[in-house]
Amino acid sequence: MNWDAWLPPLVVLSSLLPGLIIFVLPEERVGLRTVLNVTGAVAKLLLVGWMLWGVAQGHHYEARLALLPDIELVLRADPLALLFVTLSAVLWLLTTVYAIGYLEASPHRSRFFGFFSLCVTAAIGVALAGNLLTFLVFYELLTLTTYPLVVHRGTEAARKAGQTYLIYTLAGGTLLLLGTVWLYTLTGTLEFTEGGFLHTMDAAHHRSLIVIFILLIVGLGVKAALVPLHGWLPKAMVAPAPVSALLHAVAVVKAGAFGIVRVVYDVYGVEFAQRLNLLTPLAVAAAVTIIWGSLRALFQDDLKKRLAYSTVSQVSYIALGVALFGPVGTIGGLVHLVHQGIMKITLFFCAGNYAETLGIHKISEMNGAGRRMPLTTLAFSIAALGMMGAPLTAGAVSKAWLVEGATAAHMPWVVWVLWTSSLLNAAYFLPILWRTWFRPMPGAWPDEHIPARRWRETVWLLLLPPLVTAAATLVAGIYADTAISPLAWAQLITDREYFRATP
Amino acid sequence: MSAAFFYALAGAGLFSIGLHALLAHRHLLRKILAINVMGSGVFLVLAAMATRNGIAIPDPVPHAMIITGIVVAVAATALALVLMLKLTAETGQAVLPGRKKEDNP
Amino acid sequence: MDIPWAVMLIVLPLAAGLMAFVWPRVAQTLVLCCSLAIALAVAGLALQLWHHGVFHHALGGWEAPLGIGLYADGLSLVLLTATALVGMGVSVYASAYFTLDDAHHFWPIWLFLLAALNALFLSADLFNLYVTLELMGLAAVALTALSGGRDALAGAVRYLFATLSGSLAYLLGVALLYHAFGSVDMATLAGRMTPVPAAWAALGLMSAGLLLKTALFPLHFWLPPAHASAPSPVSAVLSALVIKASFYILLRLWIMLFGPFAGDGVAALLGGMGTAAIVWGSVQALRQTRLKLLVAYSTVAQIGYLFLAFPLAAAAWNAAAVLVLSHALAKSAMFLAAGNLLHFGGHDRIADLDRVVQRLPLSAFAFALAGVSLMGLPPSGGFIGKWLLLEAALAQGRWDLAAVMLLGGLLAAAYVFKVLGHAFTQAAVTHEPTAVPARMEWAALLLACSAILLGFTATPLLSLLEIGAPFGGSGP
Amino acid sequence: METLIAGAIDVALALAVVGLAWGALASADLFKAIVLFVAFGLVMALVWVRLNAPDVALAEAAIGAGVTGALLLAAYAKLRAASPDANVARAGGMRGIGSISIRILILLLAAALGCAVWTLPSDYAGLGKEVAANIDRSGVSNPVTAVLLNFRGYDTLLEVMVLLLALMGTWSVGATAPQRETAPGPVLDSLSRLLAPLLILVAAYLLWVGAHAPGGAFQAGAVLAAAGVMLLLSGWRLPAALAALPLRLALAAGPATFLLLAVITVLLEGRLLQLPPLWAGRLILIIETTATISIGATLIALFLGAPPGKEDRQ
Repeated sequence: MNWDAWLPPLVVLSSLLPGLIIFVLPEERVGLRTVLNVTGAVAKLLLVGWMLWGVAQGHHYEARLALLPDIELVLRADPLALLFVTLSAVLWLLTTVYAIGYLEASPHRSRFFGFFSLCVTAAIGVALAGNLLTFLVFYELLTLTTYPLVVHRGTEAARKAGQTYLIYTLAGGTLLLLGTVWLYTLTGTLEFTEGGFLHTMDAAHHRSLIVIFILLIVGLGVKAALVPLHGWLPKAMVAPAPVSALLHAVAVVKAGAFGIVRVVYDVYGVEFAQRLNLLTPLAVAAAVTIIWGSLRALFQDDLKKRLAYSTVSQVSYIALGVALFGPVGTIGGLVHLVHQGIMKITLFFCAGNYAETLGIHKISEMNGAGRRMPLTTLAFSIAALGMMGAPLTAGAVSKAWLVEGATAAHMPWVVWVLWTSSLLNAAYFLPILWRTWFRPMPGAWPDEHIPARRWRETVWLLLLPPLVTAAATLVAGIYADTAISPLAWAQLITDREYFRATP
Repeated sequence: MSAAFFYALAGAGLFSIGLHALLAHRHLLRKILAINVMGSGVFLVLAAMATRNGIAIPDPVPHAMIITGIVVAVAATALALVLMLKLTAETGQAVLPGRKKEDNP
Repeated sequence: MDIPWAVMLIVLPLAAGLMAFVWPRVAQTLVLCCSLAIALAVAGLALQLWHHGVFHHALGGWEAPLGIGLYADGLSLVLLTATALVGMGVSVYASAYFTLDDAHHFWPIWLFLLAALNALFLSADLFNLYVTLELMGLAAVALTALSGGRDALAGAVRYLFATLSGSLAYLLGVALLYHAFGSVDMATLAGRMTPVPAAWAALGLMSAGLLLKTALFPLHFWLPPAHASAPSPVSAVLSALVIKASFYILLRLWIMLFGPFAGDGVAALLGGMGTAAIVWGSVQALRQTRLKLLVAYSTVAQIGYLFLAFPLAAAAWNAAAVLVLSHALAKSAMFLAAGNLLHFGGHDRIADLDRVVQRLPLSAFAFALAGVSLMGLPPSGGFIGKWLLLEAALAQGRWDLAAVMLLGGLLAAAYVFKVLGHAFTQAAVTHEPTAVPARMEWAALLLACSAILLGFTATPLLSLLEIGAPFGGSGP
Repeated sequence: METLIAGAIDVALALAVVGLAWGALASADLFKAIVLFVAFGLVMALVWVRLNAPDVALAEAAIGAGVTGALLLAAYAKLRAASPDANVARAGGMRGIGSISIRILILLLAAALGCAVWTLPSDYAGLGKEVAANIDRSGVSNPVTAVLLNFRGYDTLLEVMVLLLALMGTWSVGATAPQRETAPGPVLDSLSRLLAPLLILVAAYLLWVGAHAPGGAFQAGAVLAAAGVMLLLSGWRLPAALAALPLRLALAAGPATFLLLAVITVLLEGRLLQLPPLWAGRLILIIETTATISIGATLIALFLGAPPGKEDRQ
């Protein structure tokens, strides 16, 4: 039997099956549920590792299932897909560990972890999708599986947030569907192909193709939280911390951004998109989002809200990089897909720790938190500095490449946008660091319910994940030019996109 | 012209009268009568045209259809009547309880 | 001689119904076996059609036009499949739902209803279709009234008048066709049709009658009260199968007899009514505060989709057929799930569903899955149907229709999540819950899952639909 | 001359039919409406005679006018018992614009129908010839019976099911206000004792004659039902011993026999209801006999409303 056809489905199943089993588990079977979660995550990680090795060797992993007479459900592991798959797999493992610690005593854990696994399944499917239809299927699945997580708390606020989330995402999905079907009626194929499959279309169709591009980008922009489609993201903060972490760093927003990458590179093809003058508007939209998100972040006192707006701003770096015509910018955008994920999830883990340990939700309450929770705060600081693009962090790498790309694409204004954004990032992160490290501790924390024991400032399940990701932030920054770094992988993808070079 | 057409027109008339009564009346027993009149109208059209070029032995197929139809009609009438009575026992009136306008046949 | 599966589909339920009437004690076992046998027979018929093409059976050995013909092609097969699957689900559900006394009344009528549906989907004779329509209609009305009570009776009476007048209009049309073209056999008529006034009148009368039975807006007035007040398993059948039967006849008539000369005007009219139905039905569903009424209005809306196929003609019949099947499965699942919530809580006020997700997870899950299919979200039969329909619309540049489909999907999402959103809330438990038998929960869930799985079986389904080219203008 | 008279009769009958229907549907008094409706049925029977449809005439007289009339009158009596204001709302439910527009629509409909009927080709292309050509293989010489029980026997099979189904429905809806037990006057009593056997004989004759002359199972069943109804009105009741299983057997016998025959034929001849010409006559007689009993029983049960022994439910 040919394993190459089986690997992609197995990667999807490795989180689907545990999820389905967990649903039927009674609430009190904590042990078995934990085992299922972790084995699923680890198994996925191993499979992904196998595929990474294989693809680097030039293996071709692809599975097809006829869905409609001449459209198939395609799962394919090309380099771009693996970039996202790897990110999701790694962060899923960490988030699972974190969530197990976080939801120690809260109700409905079976339901939570069930949908949690399905959500990751959907994200993996989005990553591995080999054509636009498959992408659409998993994209909608992602909407459906994240909804229960958003409303998990069951409060009125949660219900409202869930409604907003659905209104945005389902509307976006509808536009995506319209664009996809329209494209199909024009071309008769939806297969993702490096360099795109539309450049052969004759000029008569170009106008429709432009409209379709707008439909697709708007449909994807909702999840990628492009201004003004970002409204749902801050509201969704009512969800438990692990969910926010997943929503922001991996699953949802990244699915949107990743979709934009796919559409530009593998549907339209970057040259063709450039020929239709579609890239500059995209760049502008991304730039606006970057600035706007940072500005809004400045004025949030609620920690998670500030992080949310920071996400709005940071995710658009990816779209921006994609919109910069030329390999350098592309590399910057792609690598940021990974880097932003690592850094942002660190920040959310830490925010969760503050809330769970000391009951801190507002920035104004964070005075001296660094003394009480040094390790958490250390991780937080590293990630925050990374976001600002401080040297030796992953953030620095992606920003450097983006700036390079902007100059290479003769878009000087983009450079200014990037610098401004960095300044704004500093403006909303540095005060936090200052408070936590240098302000005196208050007499009592808002609601402390995890006592500190010697060096252990909180439950180790909560402590481990952020430390790991923070370390990863540094490693990805320092060893950026080694062969196994995300950067190297982004370069491999870019080579294929621009020069059709296959290893 | 032969009488056939004339009877057929009468049949069409019966159908229309019945339909009008069905829509106009609220009392269920009258609606039931109306349905039966509509039915007779259909049967009349069916049988009348079977004799339209005055053959001595007309086409028997419509006749068979009519007999089937008559039996179906009596079955439906019986069911309608018992439903009417039951509803009257519940509401005290042999009319459909008033609803929003678009629900009113 | 190969086994006449199609004949079994009619004879089995009739025989079982008579036995259930005479010996109520054995009724339940009888029904369960019978619905299983029906499913097997449909499978057998499918194989038969797959290998030998269309099925034709001259009843009594008299060929049409003198005799009556049974006929089965891909389209009939799809509807028979829907009947078999929903029939099994509802039989299992009902075996736990009814009190003993009600059950004794329910089983024979239910079996006759199944027989009527199968006979209808197999008939190639316009007058025979009238008889099956009446058999089906009376059975449906009787079942609607089964639970008694003011609302149920009123709904049943309203339904009875609607279905009877519809049948009579249809019959008058048949009479005109017979006297104009000398036959009631569809295939024979198809060869003789000419656009004489009688044909137009028949088109008007038969369409009007069948549209009334299908409850296409604005002729839907009777549906919500009847479907909402009937016992839940009955509501499921009414929404899933009974209204589809009249739609099926309409589709056949249109493709074989009237479409060729009626032209685009009528098709556009039907499309317009479909559009109105989608918008009106969805908005009404959104405004309801009672769960079963919401589901009933959702049926009004979903019927609209089927009629969007008429202006798109040949390109969209497949889509309509897929939608018929997927809606049958999803809607029956939804009504059964709603029935469970009703049974569990003793009320169906959406606003206080009392954390059903925790307390009745299977039913809530079934409701959600069915909802996914109704919204046309992937992966589900509803999605496949919507995709095909959308493809046809865009290929012909019918942006208006495409917009309606997408809007309808969003509205559907709105009313489905209106229910699910409340299902997650932490509202205090306001009542003493009654336990729901597992059979009832699983029946709903399995039907919902089949609606989802339909999304992966589109290719074989579509190739089955090709048998006998029901949409190629040929047919019975 | 004859044609002229005939024409006059036809015109008179047609007008009478329409007039009676109108009267029945418009009359202020409900009871009057029902009586007019029964009269309408009887005149329809005459029309059928004029249209050379004696079988239909019999069916109409026995079922259309007879049984339906009896059902309507019984229902009316119960209605009076249940709600004193049985005559409520004789006027239309919709008024003003609604009713006007309805009227206009109906007139348009009538006009359209008339036009459609009028323009039908006057040279007739029915199935009369086919029937005539095959009748000697049908086992009976009365063409209508041949169509009902052989050429289109499947329709009839489903039709008897419809009748039984109506009874199932009636029973499932449950007993309504019990029949008021009026002690039968001596006249009715003796009359019924006299008539009942006679009617049964008539039924038997109709059944037998159906093979070659107007008549048949449905007409016979209806007459049988008339006899039963008459006995019921004169206070006779089904013995409790027969009320349950035996009654249900009697009700199901006809449909069951028909169905059984259908199955046997499909097994032996390969086609559902394919009656071998040699046996057709006898088989049809068997079907019709059992059907007559069941139809009679069903109609009586429908008249009663509730299953025997359960009149005093609720």
